[in-house]
Amino acid sequence: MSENDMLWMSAVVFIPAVFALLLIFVPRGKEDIMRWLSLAGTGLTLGVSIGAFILFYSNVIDFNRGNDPEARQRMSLEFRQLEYDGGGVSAPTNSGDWISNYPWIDRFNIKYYLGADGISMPLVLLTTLLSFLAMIASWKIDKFVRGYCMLFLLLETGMLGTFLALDFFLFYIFWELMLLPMYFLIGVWGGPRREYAAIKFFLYTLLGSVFILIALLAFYFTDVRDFAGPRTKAEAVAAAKSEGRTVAENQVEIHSFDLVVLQRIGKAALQKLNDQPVTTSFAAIQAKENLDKLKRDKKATAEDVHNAEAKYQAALDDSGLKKRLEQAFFQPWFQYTMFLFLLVGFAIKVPVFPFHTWLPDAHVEAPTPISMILAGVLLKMGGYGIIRIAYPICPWAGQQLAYIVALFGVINIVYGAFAAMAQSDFKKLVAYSSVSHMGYVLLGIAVWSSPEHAQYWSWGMNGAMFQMIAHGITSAGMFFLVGVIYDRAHHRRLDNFRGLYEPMPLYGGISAIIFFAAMGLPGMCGFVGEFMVVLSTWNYNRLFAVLAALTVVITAAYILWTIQRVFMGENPQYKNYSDVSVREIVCILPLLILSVALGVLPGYLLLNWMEPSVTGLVDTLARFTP
Amino acid sequence: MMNLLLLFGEHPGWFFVVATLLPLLSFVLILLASALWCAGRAYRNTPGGAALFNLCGGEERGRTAAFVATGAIALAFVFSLVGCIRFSVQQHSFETAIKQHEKALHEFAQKLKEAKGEAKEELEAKAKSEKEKLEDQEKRWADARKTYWQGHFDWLRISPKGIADADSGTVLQLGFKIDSLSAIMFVMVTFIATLIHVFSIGYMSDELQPEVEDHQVHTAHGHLHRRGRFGRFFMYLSLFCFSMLNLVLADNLFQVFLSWELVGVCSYLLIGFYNERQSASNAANKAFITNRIGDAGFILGMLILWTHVGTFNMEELFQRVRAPLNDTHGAVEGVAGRIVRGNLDPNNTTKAGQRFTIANDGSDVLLFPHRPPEHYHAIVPRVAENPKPDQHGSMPYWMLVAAGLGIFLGCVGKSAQFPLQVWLPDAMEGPTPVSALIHAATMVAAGVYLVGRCYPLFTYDALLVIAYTGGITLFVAATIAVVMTDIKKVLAYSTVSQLGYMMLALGVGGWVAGLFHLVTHAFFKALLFLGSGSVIHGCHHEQEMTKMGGLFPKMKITALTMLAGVLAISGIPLFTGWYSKDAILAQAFGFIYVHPQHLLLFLLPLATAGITAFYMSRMWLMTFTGKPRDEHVHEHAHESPWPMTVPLIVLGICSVGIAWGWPLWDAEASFLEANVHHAQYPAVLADFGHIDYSLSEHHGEYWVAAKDEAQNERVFAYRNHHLAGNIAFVLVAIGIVFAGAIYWKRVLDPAEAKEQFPRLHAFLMDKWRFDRLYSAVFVRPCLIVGHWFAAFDLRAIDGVIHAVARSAMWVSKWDGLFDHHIIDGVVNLVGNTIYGVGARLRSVQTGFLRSYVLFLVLAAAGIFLALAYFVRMAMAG
Amino acid sequence: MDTLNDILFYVLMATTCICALAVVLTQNIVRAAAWLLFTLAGVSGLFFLLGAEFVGSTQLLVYVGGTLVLVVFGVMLTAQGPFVNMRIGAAEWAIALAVGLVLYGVLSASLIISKPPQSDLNRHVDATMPDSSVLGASLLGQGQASPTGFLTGMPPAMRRERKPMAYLLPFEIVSVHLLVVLIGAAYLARAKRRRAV
Amino acid sequence: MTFAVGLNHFLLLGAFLFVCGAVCMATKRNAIGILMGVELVLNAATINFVAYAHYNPIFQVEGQVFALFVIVLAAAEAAIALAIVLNFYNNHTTVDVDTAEELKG
Repeated sequence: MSENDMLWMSAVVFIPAVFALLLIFVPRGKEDIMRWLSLAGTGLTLGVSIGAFILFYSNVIDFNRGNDPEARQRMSLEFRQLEYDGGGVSAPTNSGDWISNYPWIDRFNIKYYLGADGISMPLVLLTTLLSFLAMIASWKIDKFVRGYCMLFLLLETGMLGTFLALDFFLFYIFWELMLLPMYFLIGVWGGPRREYAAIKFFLYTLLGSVFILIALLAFYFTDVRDFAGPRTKAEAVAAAKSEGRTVAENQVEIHSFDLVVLQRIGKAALQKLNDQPVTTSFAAIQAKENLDKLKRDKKATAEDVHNAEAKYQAALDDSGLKKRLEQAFFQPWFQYTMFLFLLVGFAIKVPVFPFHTWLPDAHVEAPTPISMILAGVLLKMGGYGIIRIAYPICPWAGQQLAYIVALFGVINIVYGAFAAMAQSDFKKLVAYSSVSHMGYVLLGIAVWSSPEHAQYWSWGMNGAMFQMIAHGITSAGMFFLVGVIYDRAHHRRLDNFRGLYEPMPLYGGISAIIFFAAMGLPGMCGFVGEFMVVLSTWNYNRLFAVLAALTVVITAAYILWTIQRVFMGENPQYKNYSDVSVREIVCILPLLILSVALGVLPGYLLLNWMEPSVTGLVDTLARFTP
Repeated sequence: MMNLLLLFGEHPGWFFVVATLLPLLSFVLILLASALWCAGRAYRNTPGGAALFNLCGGEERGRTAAFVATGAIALAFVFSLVGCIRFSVQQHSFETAIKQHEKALHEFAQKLKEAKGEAKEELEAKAKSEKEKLEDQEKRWADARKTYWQGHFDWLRISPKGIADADSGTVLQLGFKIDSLSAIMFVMVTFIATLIHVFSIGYMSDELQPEVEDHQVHTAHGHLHRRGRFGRFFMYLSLFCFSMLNLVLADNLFQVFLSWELVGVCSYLLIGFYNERQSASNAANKAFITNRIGDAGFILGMLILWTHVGTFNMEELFQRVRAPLNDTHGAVEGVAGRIVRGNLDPNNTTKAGQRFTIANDGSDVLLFPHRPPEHYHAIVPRVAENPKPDQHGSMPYWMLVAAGLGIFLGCVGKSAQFPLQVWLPDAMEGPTPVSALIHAATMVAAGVYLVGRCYPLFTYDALLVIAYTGGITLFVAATIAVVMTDIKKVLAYSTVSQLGYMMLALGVGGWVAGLFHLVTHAFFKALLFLGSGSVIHGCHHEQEMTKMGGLFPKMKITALTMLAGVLAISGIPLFTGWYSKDAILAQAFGFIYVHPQHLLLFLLPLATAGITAFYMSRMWLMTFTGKPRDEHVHEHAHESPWPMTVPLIVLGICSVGIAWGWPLWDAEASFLEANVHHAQYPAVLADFGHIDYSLSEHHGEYWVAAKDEAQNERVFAYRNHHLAGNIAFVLVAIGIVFAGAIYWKRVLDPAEAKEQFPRLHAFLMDKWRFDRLYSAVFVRPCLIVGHWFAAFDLRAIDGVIHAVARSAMWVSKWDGLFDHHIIDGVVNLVGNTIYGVGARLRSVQTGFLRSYVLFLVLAAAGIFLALAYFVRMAMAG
Repeated sequence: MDTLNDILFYVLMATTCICALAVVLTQNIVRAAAWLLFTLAGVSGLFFLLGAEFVGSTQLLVYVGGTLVLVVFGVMLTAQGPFVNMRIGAAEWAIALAVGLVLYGVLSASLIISKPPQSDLNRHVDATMPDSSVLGASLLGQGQASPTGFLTGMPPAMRRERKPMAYLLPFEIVSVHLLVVLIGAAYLARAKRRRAV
Repeated sequence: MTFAVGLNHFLLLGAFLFVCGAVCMATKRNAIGILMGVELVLNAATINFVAYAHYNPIFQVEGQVFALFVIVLAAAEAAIALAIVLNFYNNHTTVDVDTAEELKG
C-alpha cells in the first residue's frame, strides 16, 4: 500500500469535487469563468487520470511484458490484496501496487479502500475523457450555469469513485452520490418532459440501489475471519480493544465490506456448493504457496514437502472453517437471492429488458452532454457492477443462473434493435441502440464455461469489457452528433431531416464514421467487442449465438435507414446550415480518433493491459466450475 | 532505402502487402485532406485557413485526389506484378526441380523392376539419394513458402490458464499468404482497378465542376444542384481496392471477414454515391443489408470453426479438418486429403480420449492434430475432449456441414447468388465505373474466391448445395436478362448468371475451372461495363436500350471492344470465355457422368450458355445496329474521350487473349489455367478423383488416372472436354443466330413474342417476384415487429410502471386525505384554538414590564398553591 | 445567649423588612438604592446570625460592595436627563399591592399549614455550621465534605440516603459564566460610535 | 448556637422579602428600580438557602454553596442588566420601561 497510489487515486476521484467547491466562490454573473473553471477541473482530472494510468501501466504490468505470467498475476486485485494483507505470497511490497486501504469507520470495519486493475482503469479513463468532452459540449447551457457545473463535477466524482472503490460501502456511497446530480441535471436542464424523465430515472435507479443495499447488508453479516489476512485480523483485534473488549486473534469475528475478501468467500461458496474442498481460505492459500515454493526448491527434503502437504491438508480440513462454512452465505438460497438482488440492481443501470424504459425517456429529455455521460458512463456502471460484484461474490448462483443472464442479454440485443427500428425520434433511436449494444455486454459476461473451455468465456468477458468501452465512445459520439443537429434544426424527428450531406459534409462524414463504428463495422471499435462476444457465445448456447449474429442485420438496417433519412436525399430547407464549428470538432475528434484507433489496434491500445485482469477473473471462477 | 530493398529481397511477400496498403494510404490521405479542406473552407479568408485550404488541394482537390488514387493503385499494380512474377519464377524453378527428381525416381523404379544383383543395389542407392534430394527440394520449397510468402502477427491474444493447447481459440491474427491464385488475383484486381480509375477520370469529369446538376432528381426549383464530388468518388474507390486486396491477401478467415465487411460498406458508399436520389440510397441500403444477411451466416460458420477447431488460420483449419497426405512412411492411404467421418465409441474411453471408428456415414468428423504423429498408421485415433497439439479431436459432422454452409451463405450474399441475388441489379444505381469494379473484378468475385479458398472446409453435402445454388442462379438470372432493356441491368444479370457458373463449377469439383472463369470473366465483364459506361456517357446518361440503336458508326471503338466482350462471354472459341466456360461445362459433365441423379447440374448451364449468347448478342445488336430508335439520343451521341477508350482497348485485348496458351486451339492448354492450377488444394483431388503418388505427366499434378475410373469426375471431365464444349457451342450459335434474326435482320418481332407470353414476360420483368416476396416475408414483418416492440415498451412496460405509479399516487392521495382531514384536522383544531385564545389574550400582552411581573407573581402564587396541595396529598399518601 | 440571638434576629428582621418596604415605596431611585443597601446589610447580618460567616461576608462584599455600587453608578449615569414623571397610577398601585398581599398570604399560609417538621429539625440544631474550610473543600471537589443522611421533607417511600457531593464543576461553570457576562456587559455598555449619516 | 427562633421565621422573612421584591418590580417604571426588585427577590432566596443550611444538617454545605452561587449569579445579572439599561438609555434617552413596548401584542 502506497501513499503515492492513494494520492493519485484520491486525486482522480476528488479533483472534480474540489472544483465544484471552488465554483461557489466565483462571483455571480461570471458564467464564462465558471465554465472555464469546470473545464479546467475536468481537464485536470483527465490529465491526472492519464498520469495515474501511465504509472499504473508501468508499475503493475511492466512495459512489453503483457504476457509475462508474473505481470499477469500482478494485474489481479486478489494477488495484490493478499500481498497487502501480509499473505506471504511473496515479499510484501509497499509501493506501486495500486491498492490503497485506510480505516474509515472502524466500528463497522468500513474502509477508505480504493484500487485499480485492468477492469476499472479503462472505465476510469473513459469517464474522465467523456466528462471533459461533455463539459466542452455543455458550453451552450445558459441556465443556472453555476448549479449545472457544480452538479456536473459532483457527478464526475461519483462516477470515478464508483469505479475505483473496493469497499462495498464506499462503492455504495459513490453509487448514490452520482444519482442525485443526475436527477437534477435531467430534471432542471432537460427537455419538455424533463420532470417525468428525471423522476422515472430516479425511481428506477433507486429501486436498484435498494436491492444492492440489501445485498450489501446481507454480506456484512457473514463472518469472514477465515478469509482475512493477519493485517486485517490485527486491525479487528485493535478495534475490539478500543471498544473495551478483549479478544484473541483467532477468536475475533470479522465482518467486512472489502470487495476482494467478499470475492474470496464467494469463491469458497462456489467450491463448497460444488462439493469441492474449499481452498480459498487464507490459511490454505498460504499453505499452498509454501508448498509450491518447497516443491520448486531443489534443496527441500521430502520430509519438508510432506510436512507442508500435511499443513495444507490441515488448512483444508480445519473444523472451525467447516463450521463457519455453514453460515447463511454458503447456502444456496442465500446465493440465489443475493445474486438476483445484485443482478437486478445492476441490470436496471445497464439497462436490461424489462427495466430499460427509463433509458429512452432519460436520454431524450436530458441535455446533450448529459446524454453523453448517461450513455457513455452510467450504463457502464451496471456492467461493471456485474463483473466486479455480482459475479465474483455470488459465483455459484451466477453459474447456475448464467443461462438466464445470457437469455436477457440476447433479449436485449434483439429487442433493442427491433425497437430502435421503429423509432422516429433521433435520440430515442440512439437510446434503443444502446439497449441493444449493452445486451452484448450482458451476453459476454454470462457465457460461463468449464475450465477446459475457459478461453471462450474469457473472450466473452473481454469482449464485454471492450464493448463497454467501445459503446461508451460511440454512443457518446452519437448523442453529441444528435445534439449538433438539434442545435440547428431544433427538432429530432427523423422523417423531417434529409439531405444533410450537402450543407454539412464534414458533419456527415464524421457521423457516418461514428455510426458505422456503432454498427460494428470492422476496423472500428464497435466490431471488436461484438465479435468477441459472439465468438464466445456459440460455445455456450447455439441459439443465442445465432440470434446475436442475425441481429447484426437488424442493426445494419436501422442504422443505415437512419443515415438515409438524415443525410441522404435533398431538402432545400436546410440548405444554409453551417457545418460543425471548431468547438464541436474539438469535442468529437477524440471520440472519432478513438473509435477508429480502437478498432484498428484493439490489442495494443486496450486489451493487452485490460485482458490479464479480466482473464484472471475468468480463470479463478472457471477453475472451480465442475 | 537499402533496408527497404532488403526487406523485399528477403520477404517478397511484402510486395503484396505494400500493394494492399497503398490504396489504404491513398484513402487515408484523401480522407484527411478532404476533412481539413472542409474545415479550412469556412476560414478561407484568414491566412491560416487559406493555407490549409490550398494545402489540401484548394479548388483543384478533386483532380489531385484522382491522381493520388490512380497513382496508388497503379503502383500497387506494379508491386503485384513484380511480386507475381517473382512468385511464379520461384515456384516454377522449385517445381521443375521437384518434377525432375520425381521423374528420375520413376525411372529408377522402372529400372529396379528389371535390375538384379549389384546393379540393383547401385540403383537402390541412387534412388535413395534421389529421394533425399527430392525431399530436400520439397522441404526447401515449403520453407520458402513459409518464410518468403507468409507472415502474420497477433492482433488480439487472450491467455487463460486452464486450457491445454495455448493456441486453440486464444488468438486472432492478421497475416498474409501468397499462392499462385492470390498472386493472379492480385494482378487481376490491381490491373482492372487501375484501368477503371483511369476510365473514371473521364467518366466522372462532370463531378469536377463546383456545381453539378443532377438530372434525375427533381425538386421544386427544377433539377437538383449540388457540389461536385470527384475526390470523394476516388476516396471510396481507394478504400474499395484496399478492402478487396486485403481480402485476397488474408491467410485467415477473420481477416477475410474484416475485409468482407469493408468491401460491403464500400459498395454501400459507392452505390449510394448519388445519395440525393431516393433509388440510389435505397439500393445502397439494400445491398448492404442483403450482404449483412450473408455476413451473419459467415459469422456463424466462423463461430462453429472457432469453437470446434479453435483457429481461423486457413492453413491450420485445413490441416485439422483434412487428413494429412503422408507421414514418414509415405502416403496415408485411403483417407489422404479427405474429411474423415466416423463414430465415437462412448464405451471405449481411456485417459487419452474416446475411440474413433472410421465409417463413411459416421456422425462425427475427426480433427487432426496440429503436430501430427510421425507414424500415422500406427496411431489408433482417440479423440480427446480438450486436445493437446498432438492429439486428435472431433466435431459433429453436421456442424462441419453447417460451418461450410455458413461460410457459403456469406459468399452467396457477396456474389449475389440465389436467394440473395436481389441487391445486385439494384446496385446499378451507382456510377458505371463502380458497377464495373464491383461486378467485374472485386466484390462479387470475392464470394467465389472465398469458396475456392475455403474449399477444404466444404463437405460433400455442402458442395452439392453450392453446385445447385450456382445452377439455379445462373438459370434464373439469365432468363431475367433476356427481357431487361436497361443496358446495365442486362449486364448485371449476366454477371449474376456467370457467378452462378463459377459456383456451380466449384460445387462439382471444377476448382480450377471456376476460379479460371473468375479471372477471365473479370476482364470481359469489366470491359462490358466500361463499354456500357462509354455508351451511357456518349448518350448523355441514357441507359435504356429501347432509345438506342445504330450507334456503331458514332462510337466505333466502344462498339468493337464491346463486341469482343460479347463474344468472350458467349464462349466463342479462342476468346477467353471459351477456355473457362468449356472447362466448367466439362467438369459438370464429368460430375453427372458419375452421379447421373444430378443431371440438372449439367443441363442448366448448358441451356444457359445458349441463353447467354442470345441476350448478350441482343444487347449489342440493340445498342449498336439497326435504325436509331430515338433521334434525339442518336444525334448527340459521340465517342468518348481517350481516358475512357484506352482502358476499353486494353481490356478488349485482354478479353481476347488473356487465356491463350499454346497450341491456341487446345481448350486445355491455357497458360492462365495452368497457373491457377498450381494453387489447387490436394483436397479437391481427394474429393473428386483419388490421390495417387505415382507419377503423372500432366500439368505436374500429384495424380494420375484413378484406380477406380468409374468414380472419377476429373477423368471424365478431361476426356469429355471437347464433347461438352461442342454441345455448348451449338447452343451458343443457335442463341446468336436467334438474336441476329430478331434484332438485326428483324425476321421476328420481339413485341409479338411479348404479347404471346404476357405472363411469362411480366414474371421475368418482375425478376421472378423475389423483391415482392422478400418485402412481404422479411422487410415488412421486421418493421412490424419493431413497432410491436416499441409499442410494448410504451404500453406494456411503461403501462405497468404508470399503473404502479398511479396506484402509489392513489394510496398517497388517500393517505393525504387522511392526513388532511384527520391528523391535520386535529392539529389544525388545536392550532386554531390556540390561535383564538392567543388572539383574545393579545390584549394581555401590554408591552408593560410591570404588568408582566404581576402576571408572574400571580402565576407563582397559583403554582405554589397547587404545589402545596399536591405535596400535602403526597405526604399524606 | 438564646435570648440575645432571638433579639438580634428580630432586630435584623425588622430592619430588613422595613428597609425592603422602603425600597418599594420610595419614589426616588437614589433613595431606593440607599434603602436597598440597608436591606442587604440586614440580610448579611442574618447570615452571620445563622452561623454562615462566609456567605454573610460574601453578601457584604459582593452585594453591598459590588452590586450596589454598580447600581448606584447606573442610577447616576442614567439620571442626567430631565426627570420625566415616572410615577404610576394609584390603580396600578392598588393592584400591585393586592397581588403582593395575595402572594404573601399564600406563602405564609402554606408555610404555616404545611408545618415543616420543626421538632425533627430541632434535634440537630446543636450541630454547628461548618466553617469556610469545609465549604472550600466542597467547592474544590471533595465530596466527603458534606455529611450523609436521609433526605427530609419527602414522602417516606421516596426517602433515600443522599450521597456525598462536591461542587467543583458548578463552581467552575459559575466562574466562567461570570467572566462571560462581564465581558458581555462591557460590550453592551460601551459608548456607541454614531455612524455618519 | 441555638435560639428559639425557628426555621419558619426565616422562611416568613424570605417570603416577605420576595413579595417586596415582586411588588417593587411591579410598581417601578424606572428600570433600575426593577433591578432592585430583582435583587430583593434573589436575597429572599438566599435567605431560604442559608436558613435550611442552618436547620437541616445534611444541607449544611449545599445551602451555603447555593447561596454563594445565587450571590454570584445576582452580581452577574446586575452587571448585564445594568449594561442593558445603559444601552436602552443610549437609544431612548430614558430608563422608563414603559417606552420599551415594541413587543406589544
